[in-house]
Amino acid sequence: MKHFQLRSRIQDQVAVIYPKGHLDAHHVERFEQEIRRIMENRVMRIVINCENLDYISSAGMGVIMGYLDEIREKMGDIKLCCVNNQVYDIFDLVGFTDIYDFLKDENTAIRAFA
Amino acid sequence: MKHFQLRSRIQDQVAVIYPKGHLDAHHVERFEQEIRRIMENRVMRIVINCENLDYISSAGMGVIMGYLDEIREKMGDIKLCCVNNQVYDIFDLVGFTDIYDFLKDENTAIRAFA
Amino acid sequence: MFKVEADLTVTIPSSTELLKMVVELTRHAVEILEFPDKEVQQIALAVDEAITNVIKHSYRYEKGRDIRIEFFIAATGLKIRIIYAGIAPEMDPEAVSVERLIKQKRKGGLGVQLMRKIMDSVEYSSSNGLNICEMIKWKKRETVG
Amino acid sequence: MFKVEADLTVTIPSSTELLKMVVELTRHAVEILEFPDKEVQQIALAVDEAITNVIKHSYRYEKGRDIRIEFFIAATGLKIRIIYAGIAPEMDPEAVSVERLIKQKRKGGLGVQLMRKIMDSVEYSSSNGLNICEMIKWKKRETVG
Ligand SMILES: Nc1ncnc2c1ncn2[C@@H]1O[C@H](COP(=O)(O)OP(=O)(O)O)[C@@H](O)[C@H]1O
Ligand SMILES: Nc1ncnc2c1ncn2[C@@H]1O[C@H](COP(=O)(O)OP(=O)(O)O)[C@@H](O)[C@H]1O
Repeated sequence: MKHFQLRSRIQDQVAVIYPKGHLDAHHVERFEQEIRRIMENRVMRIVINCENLDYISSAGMGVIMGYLDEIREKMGDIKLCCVNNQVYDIFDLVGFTDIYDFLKDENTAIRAFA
Repeated sequence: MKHFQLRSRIQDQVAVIYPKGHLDAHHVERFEQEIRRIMENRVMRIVINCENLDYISSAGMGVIMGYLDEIREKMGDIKLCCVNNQVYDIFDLVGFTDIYDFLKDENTAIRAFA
Repeated sequence: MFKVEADLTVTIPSSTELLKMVVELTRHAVEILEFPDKEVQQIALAVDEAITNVIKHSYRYEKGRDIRIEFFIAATGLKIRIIYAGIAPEMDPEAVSVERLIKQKRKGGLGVQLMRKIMDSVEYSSSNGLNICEMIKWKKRETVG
Repeated sequence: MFKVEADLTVTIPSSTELLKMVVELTRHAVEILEFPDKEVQQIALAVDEAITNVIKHSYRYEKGRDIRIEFFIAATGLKIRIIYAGIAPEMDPEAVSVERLIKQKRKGGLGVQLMRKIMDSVEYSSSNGLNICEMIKWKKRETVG
């Protein structure tokens, strides 16, 4: 049984990442690699679709934080969508909800870049 | 969060019990009460619909076993239906599959009494 | 084969309320060994059965008594040791068939049988007022690596 | 308030692989206390954060070192004590805002903040080479009973 899985795709010059399951310090490397791979391909518009993300600890949040400055300097952004209530509460606790855009659905998140 | 839930209903003089979740020694009393309540109402045709039963230990199987002799003496029976693969394997390990009828769906199980 | 010290140890009070927790903990511990899913579920059930018996027979449902569960994880298999006090288990109760149990209107008698069917070895021992149930499950050739 | 001996004890080796197991075990242990669902999830996260820090900072990702987690369960609340060796934690690292962490391109710095936000008290102490992280969560009035 895989506790964490990840896939991503590109649409309209926006990379959409789909983390799935339980994202903790054990699985964070895989998540970080994906963000870096996307940035190395010079895509700076990233949507993290959290529809199937059940759990995130500060290890995962650290990755979302660590590249934001560089991404925004390069006129890009990280937006989150489809976050369930429990995970949203955690993002809210650390103050992410003041810094990142949280959108209801993926299309709105992608279009928010246009 | 309730780990085990139970409801039942009567159709065509057959009692259908719906155990749901995780049935272990902690929750077995509730299950046994229900079987006894049904028998006290002189209903001896019982279908256990295991569609939502995720787990059963020998405590739960003991209840299915303990009343069978009396029920069969009174021309009734216990039949099981909609058992998932994991739970079926456990029933099979202890030899239940030689003794009880296991049916694919609830209607077939109810009609098997007619 | 197995190390002398357990890789993972859990001490719980004798309460059936905690059975599900132990089952899920066992699943996780066993998953790490990459047993097939089906065996993971069944090993967790064997642990449930062993602990249920400790609570029921050794502690007679008395709450707050200690049960210590030790997991020994090796490449070739898994050893689970359960250490508890209370009434020592009868040695090797004879397996009674389901047919007989039903005729006798028994509501029990399947637990140890299940443990023995699931695990490759199940051994009970007692000394100095401490009882030990030790179960081993080897990894099948085709599932190693 | 809390008993002297833990109600539930788990000893795990320092491996991030086991974090999820600890999170689920904590959820179960906390559920028994009938905390609201949301708090159950968050308390489990606080334990994840504490253990992640032990593995990362105290054991520098070295595997096989012991981490002992003790749960003290009372009607009024829950105490969780984590006992470990290795490098002693710095006392009370100052909380840095997310804005600052982002400007500094930091990929960490949120764990202890989260623990403090979730729990009612978080205390670190060290003596004789053993380190202890002790966290308490009280049950709110309206949720007692
Ligand atoms: N931990 C134990 N301590 C004492 N006796 C035990 C223990 N485990 C099993 N036994 C004995 O073995 C018998 C068979 O156990 P089991 O197959 O689980 O059936 P059940 O518990 O339903 O009677 C029990 O009835 C009991 O006499
Ligand atoms: N168990 C620990 N042992 C040693 N140092 C610790 C421990 N926990 C926390 N710290 C210190 O506190 C700092 C803040 O921890 P945290 O908020 O989790 O951020 P991060 O671990 O991401 O750096 C860490 O960088 C570390 O210096």
